[in-house]
Amino acid sequence: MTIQEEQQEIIADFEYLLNWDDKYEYIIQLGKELPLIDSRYKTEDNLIRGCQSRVWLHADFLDGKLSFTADSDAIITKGLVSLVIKVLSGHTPKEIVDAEITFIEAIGLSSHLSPTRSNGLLSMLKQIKLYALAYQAKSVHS
Amino acid sequence: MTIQEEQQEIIADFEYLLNWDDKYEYIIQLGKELPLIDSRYKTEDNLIRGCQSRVWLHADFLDGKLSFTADSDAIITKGLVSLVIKVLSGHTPKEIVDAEITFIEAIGLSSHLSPTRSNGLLSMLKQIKLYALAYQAKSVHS
Amino acid sequence: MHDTTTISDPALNIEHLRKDFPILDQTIYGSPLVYLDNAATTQKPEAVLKAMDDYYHTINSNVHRGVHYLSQRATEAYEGSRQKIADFINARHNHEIIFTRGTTEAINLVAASFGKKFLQAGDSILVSAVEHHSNIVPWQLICEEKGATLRVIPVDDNGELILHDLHRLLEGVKLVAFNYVSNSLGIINPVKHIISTAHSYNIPVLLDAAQAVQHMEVDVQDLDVDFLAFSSHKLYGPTGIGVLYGKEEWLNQLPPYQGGGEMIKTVTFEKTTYNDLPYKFEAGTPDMAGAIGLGAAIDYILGLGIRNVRQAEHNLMTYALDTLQDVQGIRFIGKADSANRAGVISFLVGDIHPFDLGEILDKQGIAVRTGHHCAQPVMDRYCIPGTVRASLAVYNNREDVDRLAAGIRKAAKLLLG
Amino acid sequence: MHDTTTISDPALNIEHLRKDFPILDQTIYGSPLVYLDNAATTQKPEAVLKAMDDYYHTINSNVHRGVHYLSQRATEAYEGSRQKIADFINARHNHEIIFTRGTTEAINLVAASFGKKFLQAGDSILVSAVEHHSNIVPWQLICEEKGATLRVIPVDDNGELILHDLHRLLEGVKLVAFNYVSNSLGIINPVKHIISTAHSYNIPVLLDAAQAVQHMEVDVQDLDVDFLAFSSHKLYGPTGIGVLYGKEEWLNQLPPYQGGGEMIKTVTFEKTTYNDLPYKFEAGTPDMAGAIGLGAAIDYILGLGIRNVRQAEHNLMTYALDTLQDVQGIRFIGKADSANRAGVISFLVGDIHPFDLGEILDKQGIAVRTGHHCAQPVMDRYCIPGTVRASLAVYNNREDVDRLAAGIRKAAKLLLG
Ligand SMILES: Cc1ncc(COP(=O)(O)O)c(C=O)c1O
Ligand SMILES: Cc1ncc(COP(=O)(O)O)c(C=O)c1O
Repeated sequence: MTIQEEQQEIIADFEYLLNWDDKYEYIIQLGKELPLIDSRYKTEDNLIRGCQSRVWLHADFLDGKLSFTADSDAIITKGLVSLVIKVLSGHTPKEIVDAEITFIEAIGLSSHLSPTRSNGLLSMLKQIKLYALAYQAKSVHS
Repeated sequence: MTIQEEQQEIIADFEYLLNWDDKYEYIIQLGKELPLIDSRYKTEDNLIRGCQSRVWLHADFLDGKLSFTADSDAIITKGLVSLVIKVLSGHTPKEIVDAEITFIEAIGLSSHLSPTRSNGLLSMLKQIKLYALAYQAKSVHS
Repeated sequence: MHDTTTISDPALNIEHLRKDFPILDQTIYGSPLVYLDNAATTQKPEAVLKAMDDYYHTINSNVHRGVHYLSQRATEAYEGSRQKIADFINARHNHEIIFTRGTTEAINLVAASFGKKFLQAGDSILVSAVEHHSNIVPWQLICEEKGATLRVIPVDDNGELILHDLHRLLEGVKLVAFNYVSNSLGIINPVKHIISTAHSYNIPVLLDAAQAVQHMEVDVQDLDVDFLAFSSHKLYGPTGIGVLYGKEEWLNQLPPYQGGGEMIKTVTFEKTTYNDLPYKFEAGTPDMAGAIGLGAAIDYILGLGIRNVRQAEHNLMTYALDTLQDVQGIRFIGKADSANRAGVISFLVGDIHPFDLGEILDKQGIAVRTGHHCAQPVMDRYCIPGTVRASLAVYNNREDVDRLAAGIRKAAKLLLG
Repeated sequence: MHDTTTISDPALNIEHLRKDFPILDQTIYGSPLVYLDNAATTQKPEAVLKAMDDYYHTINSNVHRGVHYLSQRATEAYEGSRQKIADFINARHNHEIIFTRGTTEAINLVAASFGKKFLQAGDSILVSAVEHHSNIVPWQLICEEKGATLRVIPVDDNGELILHDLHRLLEGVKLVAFNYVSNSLGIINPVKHIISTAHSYNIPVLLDAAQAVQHMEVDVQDLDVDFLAFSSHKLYGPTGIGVLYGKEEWLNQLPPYQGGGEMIKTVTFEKTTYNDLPYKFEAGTPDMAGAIGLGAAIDYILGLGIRNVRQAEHNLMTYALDTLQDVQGIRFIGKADSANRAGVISFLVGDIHPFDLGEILDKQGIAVRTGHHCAQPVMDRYCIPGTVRASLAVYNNREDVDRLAAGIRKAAKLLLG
C-alpha cells in the first residue's frame, strides 16, 4: 500500500468510531499493544523532547527503505505514533519526504499537529522527515 | 485683605467674564502688564522647570511677611502667576502655609493645577509653600 | 451530582456573579465548559471589558505630556488606576506602584536594576524550590552576568519549604525572592516568617504574588515586603499589564531599567537626568487601556469583597479536596489543606501521563492545565513529568468540581481500561 | 470653510471611514473635537475593539502551553496575529516578529541584548540628531555600562540629516539606530541610503519605524534592515503592544532579554536552556488581547489599502501645508514638502509660546501636542522651547485642517492681540 492508501484505510477505520471516546479507546488500545522500540534504542540521542510528552524514535535503513520504531511516555501520543509508523515505515526516503500526513487531522486529533502545543508527536514527524531527507540526499549522491 | 478675600475678589471678577476667550484675554492682559521680576533674579537658581513652561520665582522676607516676584516664558502661565502673587504676596509664612489656592480651579483653569500636566505653575505653588514653610520654621525657632 | 443552587458562601451568589463572565456559558466539543485553568489566566467580568471599551470610545489619548482635554482625561484615568492599586495592596504612596507587562517583567526589572547596583561576584540570591520560571530565570541571568550564585530554599515531600536552615542559607545573600502562593502546588508559604528573618539581616525581599492577590488580602505594609509583583490577567484584569510594588526607599536607589519617553527629566546627547518615581521605571507609552482595565478589575473584586472571595474559594477548595480524594488512584502533589492552599490543586492519577489525562478531560469540556506549569524544578524534585492542575476562581462552583471528578473517572477508565 | 464632502482621494471615503472611529464624534468645551495628536496615539476603529472583545468573550486563555480547547484557540489567534504582522512588513519568517510593549521596549531589547554581546569599551553606537528619547536613552544606558560612546548624525536647518560625513561617522560603530520618520519634524529620512552605507561596513541597522508603518508601505526585505521597531497604538491598534522585527540571523545571535515562562526550553537551578525564536524573547504571559487587537488593526489598514492611506494623507498634508502657510507669523520647524513628510507638521507662530498656543487651541476643541515631543535634542538644536505639533491620521479631513488654521488665528489674536 502507498502511504496515501495506508492513511485512507485508517481514516475509514475511524469512520466507524462515532464517538470521541470510541476513537480514543482505539488509539489507546494501539498505544498499549506492542513495545514499539527496542529498549537499547531508548537513548537520550533518540529522545525527542516535547513540551508535554516525550517520544523516542529509531530509524533503520534497509534495501532502500526506511523503517521506524518508536515509543512515548504518553499513551495517546504512543497510539498515534504507532499509526504514524504503520503509515510511514517501509517506504523509500523520497516517498516519506513527499508524504503529507493528513490522517491525524482527519480523525479529529489535529491538536497533536499544532506547533503551538509543541508536543512530541509533531516533533517526531519532523524528525522522520529529516531522516528521510538525509537518506534521500545520500542516495542521490551515491 | 486676607488670602481668602483676595481669591474671592478674583473669582467675582471672573464671573463677569462669560466666555472662555474673555477670561483668557484678561489673564493674558495680566500676563503682559508688568515685568514681574527684577532681571537679576532671573537666575538658574530661581528657575522652576515645568515640562511645558518655565517659571522664575524670587522671594523677599520683610517685617514678618513674604513677598514674591516671578516671571514665566508662557504668557497664560505668567498671567496666572501674577494672580497668584497678588493673592499670596504680603502675607505671613503661616498664612501662606495654611492657604488653600482655590481660585484657579474656580475660574476654570484647573488643568494648570493638575500634576499630570506637570507645568510650571503647579511647581511654583509648591515652591512658594516651601519658602513659607522654611520661614515659618525659622520664626518658630528664633 | 450536587444541587448547584446551594451556594456555599452566603455573602456571594456565585450563580449570579457567573453572569458577569459570559465566556463561561459555552459548550466545548458538545459539553458545557468547565474552566479550571484560572491559575494560568482568569476570565474577565463585563465591567473590565466595558471600562476599556469606554476608554477607547471616549478619552483614548497619550498620557502625561498632553495639554489637551483628552490627554488630561486619559492621564487622570491612568493615574486613578495607579491609586486604586496602591489602595488595594495598601501601599504607602501611589508612586510605589510601577506598571509593568506582568509579574515576569516586574521581576526582571528588579533583577536587572537591583543586580546592576547591588550584586557582586560571590554574592547570592535566594529563591525557593517551588518557584515559577519567572522567578528563577531572571535571577540566573543576572547572577551569571555578575558572577553571583543562586541559592535555593529546599522543599519537603509535602510541598512545604524547609526553613530550619534559613539563617545559614541567608549568609551572603543580597536579596530573597519567593512566591506567596506556589503556582504548581497551591501552597501558601510562610511569608511573614521569611520576610522578618531576612530583614533581621537587612536583606530585602521580593514577593511573587502572582497567585496570591486574586485569592486573599495582601497588605504590603503589614507584610513589610520590599518588592511585590503580580499580573493583571490572573486577577480578572486584561492581559499585558501587571504591577511592581516597591518601597519608595528601594525604588529610589535602583537605577532605571528601560530608557525612553516619560522616564526622563531632561535629555541631551551628553547627559540625561531621570524622572521621579514612578515614571523613572515606566519608559515609553504605557498600556493606558490595560491599566484602566486593571483598575476596573480591582473595583470588581472590592465590590465582591476580597474576604468574601477568600471565603467562597476556601469553601469550594474544601469541597474539591474532599470530592477528588474519593477518585481512585489520585495523588495530590503538595499536601496542604484548604486553609493553607489557594486556588490550585495539582494531582496525578495512578501512572496516567498528565498529558493523556488533560486531553481526555478537554474532550469532556473541562479545561485544566497539564505539564510542569513553568515550574520544572518542582517536577524534578518529585520525579514526575508534570501534574494535572485544576485551579479555581471565584466564579467556579460545585458543579465544576463534580464535573471534574466525573471527568477524571471517565478518563481513568478509558486510559487504564 | 471648504466643503468637507469633497473627498481628496477617490479611493477612500474619509467621511465614511470616520464612522469607524466614534470617539471623533464628540464635543470638547462645546466645540466638535478636532483630533490632530495622532503621532502621540491614534484612535482605534470599531473592528479592533470588537476583535479584543470577541477574544475575551470567547477564547480568552493562556497561550502555548495549554492542552485544552480554549488555550489552543487563543494560541492560534495570537500566532495568527504574528503572521499578519510578518506579512504586513514582509518579514521572511514569522519567528522574526517579537511582541513587545511598544517601540520603546523593542529598542531597549536590542540595546540591552546586542550591547551585552557585541558592545565593548571604545565602541560607538550611531544615532541621528532627530531621534525620539526612546531611541537615545536606551543607547545611553548601554553605552554607559559598556564604556562605549554615542555618536550623532547631525541635522541641518531644514531638518534633513547631514550625511556627507557618514563614512567617517561610521568608524568604530557597532550599530546604527535612527528613525524612518521623525516624530518631531515629520521628515522621512533617507533610510535606504543610510542602511546600505552602514552595511558596506557590515554594521547592522535598527530602524525606529514608530512614525512610518501607519503612513506608508514598509518592507523589511526591500529595506534590508536588520531590526525594526514600531508601536501598535500609533497604528490604530491597542495600547501596550508593539513589535520588534529582527533578521533571524541577528536574533539568533542575541542573548535573551528578560527571563521567565515561555522563553525557556528546560530549567534547572544549575542550567537553563532557551527556547527558539520568537519565544526566546517573549518572557512571561504575553498580551494576547493586545496582539489580537494589533492583528485586527493591520487587517483594517490592509482593508483600506496602505497605498490609499498614503495617498489620502499625502493629499491632506499638501492641503494642510498650503493652508497653514497662509497663517501670519507661522514658521515650520522642519521644512520638508508633503512628498518627504509623513503625518507631522511642527510649527511656531511669532514668538508665542507653544504651551499658550496649545491651550487656546484646546479650548476650541482642537487637540494638538505642544512641547519637545520627547525629542529634546531637536528643540535644543533649533534653540526653541518646543513646537506645536499637528499630526494627521487617515480619518482627518480638510475640515480638521481648516479648524486648525482658524484656531491658530484666533489664538494668535488673543495672545498677541
Ligand atoms: C519616532 C518615535 N520613536 C519611539 C517612540 C516611542 O513609542 P512608544 O512610546 O509607543 O514606545 C515614538 C512615540 O512616542 C516615536 O514617535
Ligand atoms: C507564581 C507565578 N509567578 C510568575 C508568573 C508569571 O506571570 P506572568 O506570566 O503573568 O508574567 C506566574 C504565572 O504564570 C505565576 O503563577
